[in-house]
Amino acid sequence: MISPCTGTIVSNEQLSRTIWLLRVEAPVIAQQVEPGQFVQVRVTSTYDPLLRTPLSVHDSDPDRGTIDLLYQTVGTSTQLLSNYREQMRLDILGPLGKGFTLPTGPKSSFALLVAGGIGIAPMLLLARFLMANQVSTRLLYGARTASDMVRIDAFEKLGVTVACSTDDGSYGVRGNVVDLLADFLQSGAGGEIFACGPTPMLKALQSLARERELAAQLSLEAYMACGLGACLGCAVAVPGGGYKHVCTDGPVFAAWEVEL
Amino acid sequence: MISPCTGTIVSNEQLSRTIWLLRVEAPVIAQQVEPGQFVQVRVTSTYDPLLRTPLSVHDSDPDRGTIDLLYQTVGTSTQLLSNYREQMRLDILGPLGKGFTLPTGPKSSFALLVAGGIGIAPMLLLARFLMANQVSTRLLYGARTASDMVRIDAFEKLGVTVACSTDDGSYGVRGNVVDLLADFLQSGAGGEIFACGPTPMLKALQSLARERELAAQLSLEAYMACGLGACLGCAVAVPGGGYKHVCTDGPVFAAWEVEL
Amino acid sequence: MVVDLSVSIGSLQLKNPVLTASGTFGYGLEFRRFGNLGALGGVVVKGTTLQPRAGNKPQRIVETAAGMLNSIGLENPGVDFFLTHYLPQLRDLGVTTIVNLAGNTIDEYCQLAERLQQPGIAALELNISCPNVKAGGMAFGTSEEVVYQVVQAVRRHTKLPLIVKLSPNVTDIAAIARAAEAAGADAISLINTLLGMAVDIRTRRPILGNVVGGLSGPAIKPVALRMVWQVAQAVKVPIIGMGGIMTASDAIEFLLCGASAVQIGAANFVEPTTAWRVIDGIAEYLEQQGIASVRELIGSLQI
Amino acid sequence: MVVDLSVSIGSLQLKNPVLTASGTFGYGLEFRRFGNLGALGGVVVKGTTLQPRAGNKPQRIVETAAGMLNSIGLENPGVDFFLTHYLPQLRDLGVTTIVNLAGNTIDEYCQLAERLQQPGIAALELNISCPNVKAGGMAFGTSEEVVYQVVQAVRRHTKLPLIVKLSPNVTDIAAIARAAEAAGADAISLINTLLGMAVDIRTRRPILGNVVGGLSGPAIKPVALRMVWQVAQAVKVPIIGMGGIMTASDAIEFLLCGASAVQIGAANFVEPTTAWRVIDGIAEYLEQQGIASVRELIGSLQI
Ligand SMILES: Cc1cc2nc3c(=O)[nH]c(=O)nc-3n(C[C@H](O)[C@H](O)[C@H](O)COP(=O)(O)OP(=O)(O)OC[C@H]3O[C@@H](n4cnc5c(N)ncnc54)[C@H](O)[C@@H]3O)c2cc1C
Ligand SMILES: Cc1cc2nc3c(=O)[nH]c(=O)nc-3n(C[C@H](O)[C@H](O)[C@H](O)COP(=O)(O)OP(=O)(O)OC[C@H]3O[C@@H](n4cnc5c(N)ncnc54)[C@H](O)[C@@H]3O)c2cc1C
Ligand SMILES: Cc1cc2nc3c(=O)[nH]c(=O)nc-3n(C[C@H](O)[C@H](O)[C@H](O)COP(=O)(O)O)c2cc1C
Ligand SMILES: Cc1cc2nc3c(=O)[nH]c(=O)nc-3n(C[C@H](O)[C@H](O)[C@H](O)COP(=O)(O)O)c2cc1C
Ligand code: FES
Ligand code: FES
Repeated sequence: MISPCTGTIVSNEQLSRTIWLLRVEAPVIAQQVEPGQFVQVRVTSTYDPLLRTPLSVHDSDPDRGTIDLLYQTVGTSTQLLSNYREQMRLDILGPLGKGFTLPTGPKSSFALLVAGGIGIAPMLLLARFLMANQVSTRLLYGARTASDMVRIDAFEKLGVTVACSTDDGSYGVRGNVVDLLADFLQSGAGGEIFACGPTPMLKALQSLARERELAAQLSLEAYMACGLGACLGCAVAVPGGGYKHVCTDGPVFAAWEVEL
Repeated sequence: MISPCTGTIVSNEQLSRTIWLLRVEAPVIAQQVEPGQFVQVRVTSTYDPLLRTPLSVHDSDPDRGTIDLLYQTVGTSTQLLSNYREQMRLDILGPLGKGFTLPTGPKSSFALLVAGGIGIAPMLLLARFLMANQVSTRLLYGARTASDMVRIDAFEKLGVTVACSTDDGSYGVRGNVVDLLADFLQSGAGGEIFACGPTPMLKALQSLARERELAAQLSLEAYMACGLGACLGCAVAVPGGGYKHVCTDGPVFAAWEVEL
Repeated sequence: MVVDLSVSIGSLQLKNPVLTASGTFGYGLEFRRFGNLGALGGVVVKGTTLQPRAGNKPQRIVETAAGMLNSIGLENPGVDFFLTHYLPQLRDLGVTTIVNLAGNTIDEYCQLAERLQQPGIAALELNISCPNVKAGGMAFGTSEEVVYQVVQAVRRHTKLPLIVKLSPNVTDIAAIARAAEAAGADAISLINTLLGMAVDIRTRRPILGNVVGGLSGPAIKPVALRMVWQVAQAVKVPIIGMGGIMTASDAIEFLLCGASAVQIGAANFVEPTTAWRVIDGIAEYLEQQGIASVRELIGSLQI
Repeated sequence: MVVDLSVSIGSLQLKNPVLTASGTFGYGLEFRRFGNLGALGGVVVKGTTLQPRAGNKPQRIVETAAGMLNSIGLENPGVDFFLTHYLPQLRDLGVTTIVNLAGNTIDEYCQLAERLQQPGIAALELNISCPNVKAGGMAFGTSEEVVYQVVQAVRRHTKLPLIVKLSPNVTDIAAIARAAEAAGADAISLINTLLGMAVDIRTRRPILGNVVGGLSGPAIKPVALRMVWQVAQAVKVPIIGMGGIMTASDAIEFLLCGASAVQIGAANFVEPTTAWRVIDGIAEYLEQQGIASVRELIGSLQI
């Protein structure tokens, strides 16, 4: 049940130069959200920017009735969001979309979470669900540089094994996260892949998964207007022609379902 | 010298249901401003609302380098302004326009300040200048109801005699401020009139001044784009045809100069 | 005071003047969770074509100042799918359903109109103005003669109330409206989107896959109001106004300018309950102003 | 890296591609305190007529979403006053001065053009698009034939570079541009304002004294960009683009779409230093991208 709600902000904390962690009261969403789902946030009461901003649910606390959003300030909407302070009210619509499909069988009891940059956002709630289901979970997390890496402690606190890469080698191994994954798989390890990050990364990962015949779920981004399946703006090509819609068919797709 | 400046907000205080008092650091404006002049405030960094908001300078403290603005939340821009908090920065352009002409000769040593509603805004700085010039100053102040009347104490502190009227009689005499003025003049008193308020009030006052052959200066409002004399948007009709421009020829005009 | 919100668009009676605009409300069903669809004046469904259409290549949407560009390219599952999958549901929900149709040829429009002569369809809206389909759209809506031809042809193939939706990308909107009226339109709806473009200075490419797209949202409201007002002076048939309506106040502005009803477009994306809020807001305004019927507002602007 | 910002508009050499738009920068002098007017690519002064004009009755300005409507009605002191009072000051300040002229008849345009053949005037901009003056404006700019006639006539009366400024309120902007080019225009500037309207639901009256007005500001940028791009495909003469430019990024978008220079309009009201900031911002972009000359950007959009 998607509901529009106006929640009170509990905190809005700057974690790095561009990354912020927002906690907001949204009891219904906190109860219902599944890993990989997103919300549409309205960051202003005026008409510029006009559209809502899609943000993954980073974490949720059904008991306290709060959700966490992790966002990067890249443009007007996310900048405006970073101006919100405790006690202010925020208009949120969600939970939206089809999230990650959690592994059920025993053969999938290894999960490889692969996150590039702000692609880390949906991974924490996913990790929380996986760990609760006794799935052994490993996070491979790549970013540009050490100071861009956030929330590693939150994953470790859940008992997730974390391995990192940075483009400049300032934290973890030097290189990108798909190479990190390839190296890891080299050692004979396996598991189902759950990935989120920039499209070039997801594309590389898609090939790798195909090559190694591994199941992979990709969380995609697209420009969205409605987030409700009504505008048909968020098209992603599918093999053989035609399009699916990121907001309702996704944002999470099986790697073979989409053409990036 | 008009300058665009970005000042830090010292305080932004709600005085009544719709009236706020904003104090902002703007040393150059504080030094230069004359009573009746205004500033153009940019209330958002986005494009909605697009234009700046014209606000009279309510008071200034050249020593501390601050100016005060007194504003009423009537629409989007003024609502947004009321969201500003201490320490936030505000983009201000000013001082702009031609303010009140202060009386010089001895015969004008009585000043009658007539304010309707938020027309009280420019009167405090005017009163400050008049009192500093030993002009005996009386404020006639009308509003809808008692709770809409603000800043009376600030005038009294300057030594100004204050008389009030409200539409509902909840403070001062019942009636409008032009009637209050007429009653006062009835008693044989005189003086130069300095007025600011809604156009119907200024119109009534214009007739009264003509009738009684009293000098009157009116501070007008108009929709403005630039505030700089460039867009020609802020036209006010003049007797005999044609227009003057409120932002540069005014906002203060002699009563006989304009057709309301 | 109980106010009367009902209006008529030719023979079509609407319980209130607030419809949702084609392409911005899906098939209504996507918004079922936000309110009672049957309480709306009507739902204009996504532009429907004879054959299914995949639509344009992404990126299809970009935000602009107080607006958005779209180049969806009429993605839709085709008329047959609509009739079998969506129409029955809409009928069951008691929705006043108006079908927006788009064709590449006059013949396609006529075929569509015939197929859509179905119980549960309250009216047709002829989309002769979609700017995104190179072969059709633009050309139909920008020439008086072609508008006359297509409307006249479709008129012969349907008994349903026929609403003709105009493109704003023309020199003389009143002349186009008159052509549609002369050809037998029961009502005129306007405006469709303004043709626009956006550019990414980093990639030095157009942002939309289709290069150009249609501008909608509050940014275009002044243009839309002006055109509704001009058309209201030019034709006698009822007008359905749209373009940037976000609030009841916006909707009332269109009614004052001469629209008998309005459509809510991009606002549905920003606030999915907008249509219901606008209905409530109009009722409130009428009460406050002591006006008994919304029909008294229509075209009552004092010049 | 020192980047080259100079561009040419026909025979007119500009030190950079940033001009200020007519009616939004007064006579430049109002903005002297915000920067060196001589450092701008040029200043296009307020629309000038043969006789002084008082302009339209107030209210002349209203804000809209990310835009504004104006119905100034070409208030100006007339060409003689301009020549005696403003031109000498502009000349002394070393301003590249372009005069925007508006007439009610072809003959008036020609007389104006002759009077403006003066030292210190760098070029003429023919305003055939002002939507506010019933007798002139609109009609000239919306018909290919009339555009051809007026441009051809004025062409015979001036040796100055002749820029023709187009109205966006037309079906086919490219056709109008071609007509202006064929008639001898040295350059095309666009867009003037979109015709719009605003309504007050409390008074139930139009907000503008003139009922309709011209829409400008960021709201119209997508339409302006699209039209500049279309005209760039259609003509060989240089194009000066405008409509909603607020930042250097906006200006670069117009250059990429095919404009050789840009004009800053409503942005001057919001931030009076905009024109200078845009010049600096373009230089910065060129440096960052390692592009030696701004001329390399012109029309370089990759489709
Ligand atoms: C389902 C979904 C979940 C998302 N989850 C998160 C999240 O948890 N945290 C987070 O920081 N971001 C997330 N995003 C991306 C986020 O929505 C955009 O960064 C944001 O909308 C940018 O808005 P802006 O106005 O700040 O930037 P803009 O000024 O609009 O754009 C700045 C830059 O971001 C790019 N961009 C803007 N919108 C999108 C978009 N919808 N998809 C891809 N690129 C875009 C632009 O191309 C541009 O380069 C998600 C997007 C989707 C579709
Ligand atoms: C020289 C000058 C000095 C001013 N000084 C003050 C002041 O000290 N304190 C104060 O509270 N207000 C002052 N005003 C009025 C103030 O500028 C407007 O109230 C404000 O711009 C409204 O903006 P908004 O977006 O909040 O309201 P909007 O949504 O724009 O309008 C709300 C209502 O206010 C009216 N309004 C809006 N702008 C103006 C305007 N420029 N002139 C007249 N009516 C308008 C509208 O018609 C509408 O009824 C002054 C105006 C001028 C021209
Ligand atoms: C994403 C999107 C899709 C649209 N699809 C259609 C369509 O299929 N048929 C049509 O006639 N109009 C279509 N329109 C135009 C709208 O129905 C409406 O005319 C326009 O958006 C202006 O109204 P607005 O500003 O309220 O959105 C579409 C608009 C948008 C934003
Ligand atoms: C207040 C105002 C006055 C204008 N006056 C003129 C004019 O006299 N002549 C003219 O050709 N254009 C005039 N214009 C149009 C602008 O020059 C410009 O074409 C238009 O505003 C679009 O650019 P912008 O969106 O950057 O403002 C005027 C615009 C405004 C806002
Ligand atoms: S965002 Fe509207 S359909 Fe996906
Ligand atoms: S507000 Fe622009 S001239 Fe007065």
